[in-house]
Amino acid sequence: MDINSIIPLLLALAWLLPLGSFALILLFGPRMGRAGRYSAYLATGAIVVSCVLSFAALGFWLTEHFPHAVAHGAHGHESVAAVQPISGEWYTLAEFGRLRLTIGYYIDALTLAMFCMVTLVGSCIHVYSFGYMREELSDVTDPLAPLANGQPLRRPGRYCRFFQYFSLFCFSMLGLVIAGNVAMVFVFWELVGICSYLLIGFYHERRSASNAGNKAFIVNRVGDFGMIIGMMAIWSTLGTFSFGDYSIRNSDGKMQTRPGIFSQVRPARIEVCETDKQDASHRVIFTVENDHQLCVPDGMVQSSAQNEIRKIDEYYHMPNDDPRWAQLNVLVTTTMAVPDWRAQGYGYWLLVVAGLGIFCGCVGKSAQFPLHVWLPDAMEGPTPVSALIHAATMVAAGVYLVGRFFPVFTPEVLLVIAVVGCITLFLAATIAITATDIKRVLAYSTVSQLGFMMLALGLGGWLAGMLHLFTHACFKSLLFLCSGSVIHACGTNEMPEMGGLRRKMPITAITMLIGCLAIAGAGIPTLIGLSGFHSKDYIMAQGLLFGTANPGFGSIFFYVALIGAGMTSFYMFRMWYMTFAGSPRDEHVYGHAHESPLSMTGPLMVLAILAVVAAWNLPIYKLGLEPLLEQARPVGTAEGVAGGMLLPNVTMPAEHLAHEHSNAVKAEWSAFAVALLGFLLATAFYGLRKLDPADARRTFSPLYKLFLHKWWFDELYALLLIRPVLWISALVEAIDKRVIDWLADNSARSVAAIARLDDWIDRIFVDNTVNLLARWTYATGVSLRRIQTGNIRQYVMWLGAGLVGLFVLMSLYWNYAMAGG
Amino acid sequence: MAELLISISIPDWLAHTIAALVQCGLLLAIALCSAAVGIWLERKVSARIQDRLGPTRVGGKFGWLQPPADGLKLICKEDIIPAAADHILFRIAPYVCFCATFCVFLALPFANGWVAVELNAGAFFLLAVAGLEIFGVILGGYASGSKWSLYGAMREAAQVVSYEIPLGLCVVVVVILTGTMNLVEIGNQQAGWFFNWHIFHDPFTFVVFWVYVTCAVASSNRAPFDLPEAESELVAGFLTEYSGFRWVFFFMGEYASMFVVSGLGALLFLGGWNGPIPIASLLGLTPDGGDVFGWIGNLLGMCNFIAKAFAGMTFMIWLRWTLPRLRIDQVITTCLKYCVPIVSAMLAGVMLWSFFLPGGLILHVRSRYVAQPPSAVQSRAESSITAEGGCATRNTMDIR
Amino acid sequence: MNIFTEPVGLSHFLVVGAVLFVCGIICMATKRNVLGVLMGIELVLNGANLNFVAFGSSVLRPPGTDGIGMDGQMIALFVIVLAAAEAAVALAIALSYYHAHATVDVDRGVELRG
Amino acid sequence: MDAINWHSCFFLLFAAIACGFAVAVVVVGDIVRMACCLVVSLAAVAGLFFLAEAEFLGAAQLMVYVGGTMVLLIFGVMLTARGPFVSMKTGGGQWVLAIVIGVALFAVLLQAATSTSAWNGPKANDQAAVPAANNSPLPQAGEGPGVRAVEGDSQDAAGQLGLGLLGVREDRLRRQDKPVLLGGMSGYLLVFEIISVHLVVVLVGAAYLARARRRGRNPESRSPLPDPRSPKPESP
Repeated sequence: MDINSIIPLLLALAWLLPLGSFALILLFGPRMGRAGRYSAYLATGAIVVSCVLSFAALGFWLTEHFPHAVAHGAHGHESVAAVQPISGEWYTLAEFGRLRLTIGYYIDALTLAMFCMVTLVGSCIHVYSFGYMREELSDVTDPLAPLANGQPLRRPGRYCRFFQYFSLFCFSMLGLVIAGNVAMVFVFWELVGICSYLLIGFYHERRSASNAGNKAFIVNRVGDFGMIIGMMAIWSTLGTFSFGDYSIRNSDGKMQTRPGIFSQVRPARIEVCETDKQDASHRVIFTVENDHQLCVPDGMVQSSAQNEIRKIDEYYHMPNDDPRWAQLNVLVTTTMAVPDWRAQGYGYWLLVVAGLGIFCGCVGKSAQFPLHVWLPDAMEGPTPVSALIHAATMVAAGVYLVGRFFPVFTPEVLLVIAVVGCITLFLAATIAITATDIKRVLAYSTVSQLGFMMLALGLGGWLAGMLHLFTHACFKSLLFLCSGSVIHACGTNEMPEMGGLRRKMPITAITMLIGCLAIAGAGIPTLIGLSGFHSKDYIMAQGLLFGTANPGFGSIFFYVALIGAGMTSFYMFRMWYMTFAGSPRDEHVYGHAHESPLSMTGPLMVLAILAVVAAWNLPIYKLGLEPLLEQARPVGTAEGVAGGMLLPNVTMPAEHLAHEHSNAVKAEWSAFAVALLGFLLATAFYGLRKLDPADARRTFSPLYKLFLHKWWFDELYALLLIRPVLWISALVEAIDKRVIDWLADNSARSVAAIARLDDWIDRIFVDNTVNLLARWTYATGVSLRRIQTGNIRQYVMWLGAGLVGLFVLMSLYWNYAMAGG
Repeated sequence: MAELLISISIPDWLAHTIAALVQCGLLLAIALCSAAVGIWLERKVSARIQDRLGPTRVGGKFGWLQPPADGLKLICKEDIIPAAADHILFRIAPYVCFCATFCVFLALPFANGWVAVELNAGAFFLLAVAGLEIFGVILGGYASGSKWSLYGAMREAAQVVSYEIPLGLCVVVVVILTGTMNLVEIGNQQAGWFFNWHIFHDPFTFVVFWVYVTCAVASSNRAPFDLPEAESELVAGFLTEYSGFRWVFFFMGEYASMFVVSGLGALLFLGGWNGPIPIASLLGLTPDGGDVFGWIGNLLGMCNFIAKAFAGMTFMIWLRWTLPRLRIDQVITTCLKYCVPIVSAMLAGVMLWSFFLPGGLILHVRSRYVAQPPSAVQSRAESSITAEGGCATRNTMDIR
Repeated sequence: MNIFTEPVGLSHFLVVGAVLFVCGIICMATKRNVLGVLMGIELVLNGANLNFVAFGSSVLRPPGTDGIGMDGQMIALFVIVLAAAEAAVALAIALSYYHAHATVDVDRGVELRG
Repeated sequence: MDAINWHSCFFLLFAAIACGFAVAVVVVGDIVRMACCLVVSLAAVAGLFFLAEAEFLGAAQLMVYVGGTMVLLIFGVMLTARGPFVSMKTGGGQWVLAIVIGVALFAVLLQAATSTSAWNGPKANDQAAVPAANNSPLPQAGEGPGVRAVEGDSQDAAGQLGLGLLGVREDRLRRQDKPVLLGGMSGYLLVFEIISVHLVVVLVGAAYLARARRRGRNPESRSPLPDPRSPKPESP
């Protein structure tokens, strides 16, 4: 069988296996071994098998489309030809007129890469969780959740529940990746949201945890609202949710292929309408090559040109006129008119709105600037959760979705994305500098890295953003797991209490160091580096290129990214030093610190290796993430995006230009320089203690305060949103108490009165009637029982008598007519 | 005969009555004679077996007048009815017994067409009526108002009721073979040489024959199955209280029934009136050869049949004086645990056999009397034609 | 008409059947002995049987008229078989009744008296 | 013409016996005598069957009912063995009632039986069709074809019954002129099967009901102790 059928099959298996394990654990979890210890093996087995399947699918893909580098462009830069994705539908859930809800798949190199990444990292983290969640196997005393009497809470362990949620999450994430249409994406989008909610609130006895869970959920709702708007804009105008082209059986029963979202937004050829050369009165429609450039689809144009269409309608639907002709005329005229309308910019707004809506969802999911507040609090969950969901996969889903919808975004939207990403990365980085909770540092770094990705995408660096997504997944999950191992050892998150742990836990120290180097983008410029090095360089290069492409405001992005990169390396090493270097600050913590078991360190090492090599290419074949992703680049985006209708002078430059030598070298060196600078600063402050952080704080105390309080975002939101909401709810409550309750009480009283009356009637009349009947029945029975003598012979006599009676009756009333004779 | 009488201007109702009476007389004579000869045989054979002479004086050398003499003596005896007896039943019982046996003779063909009433369900009728005989025994046993008699009657009931089943099955085997229940047809189908007899039709029928013998002995409660009149246990079983003439009736009933079962056996298995060698048909003494010849042939056949019947009786007597008596539980065991299963198996076997090789054991083309299973209808068609020997063509048709 | 010379018809048989039937009913109604009741039942069944056979018989019909033919005998046959079955069950019941009440007097079995 | 119709004569004879002994069954008190009378009556009915040219049925009647009533009789002897001849007297009132009902029923039935004139017997000129029931069942030659058809019907009734039980209605076949309709003739195969199964079930049930129980300590006990072979042993 060909790969077009086998790859979906494999991926579907890989996708559904976690669901299976989820179901099994849900049903039999507690019965799996003592305290459900075997549920872990089940879940892990499932995800590992999915991992193997995903890689198998990747293998199949490579056998078919091996990413050969082909030269293109005048400047002789090499890149890889895009490959047509495998898209299709497995099952049609429902069909309401135009609305088709289907379970479909849209598989390209990106999907495959995501599958491999998610399942691989997931497997590592599953294994890691064996060790990390061990105490959940027995009863747990949770000091952070005190009872009313001040005693710490004792609760049974939730080992199997943890893995159950994990399996559910893996299923949802993979579904989100493989989804072939927006509706499906949305469903799994919400599912991962649920999982994240459940897992953040895993210790839901802790008030902070449950609050964090709610926060994450609510904030995401805000984003999802926007996303729904986007979806509706797309569906109501394009009439489909499906990404790729899909074929349906239409009324006359033969299969008919219809364009999906992408091929509607970026059609291969497009109709233009011009005046005929011969006589100007005629207008002729030509079909010209469009080369998949972004253009407003007909659906949007028509739906925004309603008024004109109505005019045409009225014009043709004269009375005493065959309506069918009229319809035909209307149709023709409309199609003739559409190119003009498009040229006049009809429906462009719709496209923008759609893009912004989708991006809004992404903002919520991957914690971008206005909605970034939930991610740090989400660190209340167990560390594996933070590693898997809030670093590697789920938060990356936003970026992934932006990458998917990249072809749909107009330059304006892209610019917005870039701005948001830019703000986010800076903001998060600044906060991360001052944070002392090890996990929060990592959380903010995550936010800022996501910002990097968004920035890259926004600047047209599709490959850069995606590549960073993958590399980041590797090293950030590595970092989180390391921090988890540290927390496991020390029993605290506060870095100031740690220190000098490298002697106690060498493996963790080394792996975490590798992680820090990777995220800081360490490497030898122009030659080779850790995974973060490559991806970040691409982003920088893209930023630089954008700056040159759009003189003026353009270069802001580059510089902010540069600063962000510097800060990244600074706070990363700050964290490492505070944790592992120097002398122990808290003897007690240091005392019972210890190296984690192999089940935790093993994944660390694996991920460390990944963090190093993730972005490398195989030497001979030039095979690696980058060419692979290059295959998946959306059609028509290779040459960049330019000339939006609203911001005509903004151009998103083509990405391959960024790899031009001059540009790339400049970017690399500058990035390397700032990273080095950050590293040195961190060493000076925390490694060698040449400088004292304290007086630095004193000097920049306002800034420090600002950063420490996370720019007072929570307070701001509290002031702007939560207070009013509380106030309104209080008002509502008052109304409820005063008015509605009063009404309810009175109505209840009246009802009670009626009921009493009813009861009286019941007792006096109804009951007596019934009793009377009963008495009658009883009397009849008593009188009839005499007949029932239990004497067979009497019965026989009755029988005979009845027979006679029957005969007599028949002879009186029966005639042949009744017998039909 | 009725016609004969009418022809000499006797009112026909009288004629018919006379004819009926004469025929009844004939049958009665046969029944009684068979009983008498049976008694004589019994005495002589038992004597020989016990190395005695038996009756020698009465009526010449072989004491062949002994049975009438006995009868005379018994008639002269006083007729005693116990006080505790139920008089009416006590009186009725012997007659019931004898009448049943006598009725059997109604349907028993002695030669081709020489039968009082030729019934289509002849075999069935025979079984049914023979069953009635026990009724008399039970009545007698009960009405005597004595324990011994009651015991005897009960044993009789148990024994006969249970032996009806294998007996019936044996008959069914033959009926399946021939496709008819008309005894005359059954007899005719075995015409020809002795290997046309049903006993030699196939191994199964051979076994069935011996089962039949067992059941026949048992159902005419002869030793070794003579539990009802086990003189050594119950004084004389249901006969205890009987004496004189009534006793004679019982006795004759018993011997007549011996004759009947032997005759039935002969009819069903041993070719009836057809001798081992078809002398009659070889000599052309067949109905289509002319009435007289047919008559002579039938006479031969009748002798043949009676000879076979008496042979069977002799066999029974021999059995009686040779074998010890069984216990009642052994009797029932023999019936239910051996006879019934065996004969059932044989039934199946016969079906299969006559389905796969209809010709019988010797696969030669028989004369026109070949029964052709499995199509019962067709075989019935054949046999019905043979039954009337061509006269009064019967419109039968076969399904096809 | 002189019955000795006239051929009998259906009605004659039916009358005999009726007699048997009624006798059976009366027997059931009057006998206190379980077995008596059973005999009554046998009589009733025989009356019915007689009717079936008579209706099925071809001699009792004026020629040309077409009766129920073989069905009559068929049904009669079934009746006989079922009667045998009924007798078996009834006797078994009688036996257990005897075990329960140490008598076969049906008037003793009045547990179901109202 | 007043030739004696033997058929009618024998009919009268058998009918008289049947009815008389049926009445006797009602009247006689002793159970065993009742049984005898019943047997005679039934035998007479069998005779009537013979007259109605249902020989097989007659034979079956003899066999089954004689066997059945014999067993009845035995049971009677066994169960009423408190002293040889126990008879249970019935109250006079009951007798009166029963007889009144019986008579009424009889009247009604009589009316029904004699109501249809066509039932009163074949036309006189068809007497030849009625074969004399005394010892010559073979049809005399020279009878009308219809008669022979009747003969054919009656003569091998047993065979037709058997075929009918196997689902083939030969009598209908004979009447059926259109071969197309031969297929649709209803036989009794299914009924036959059902009845045989029913018989087996009934016999098993009877055996179960009548299985040997140990009588309780006091013979008057309404509920006897259960079968000692039953799985859970009772306290002795």
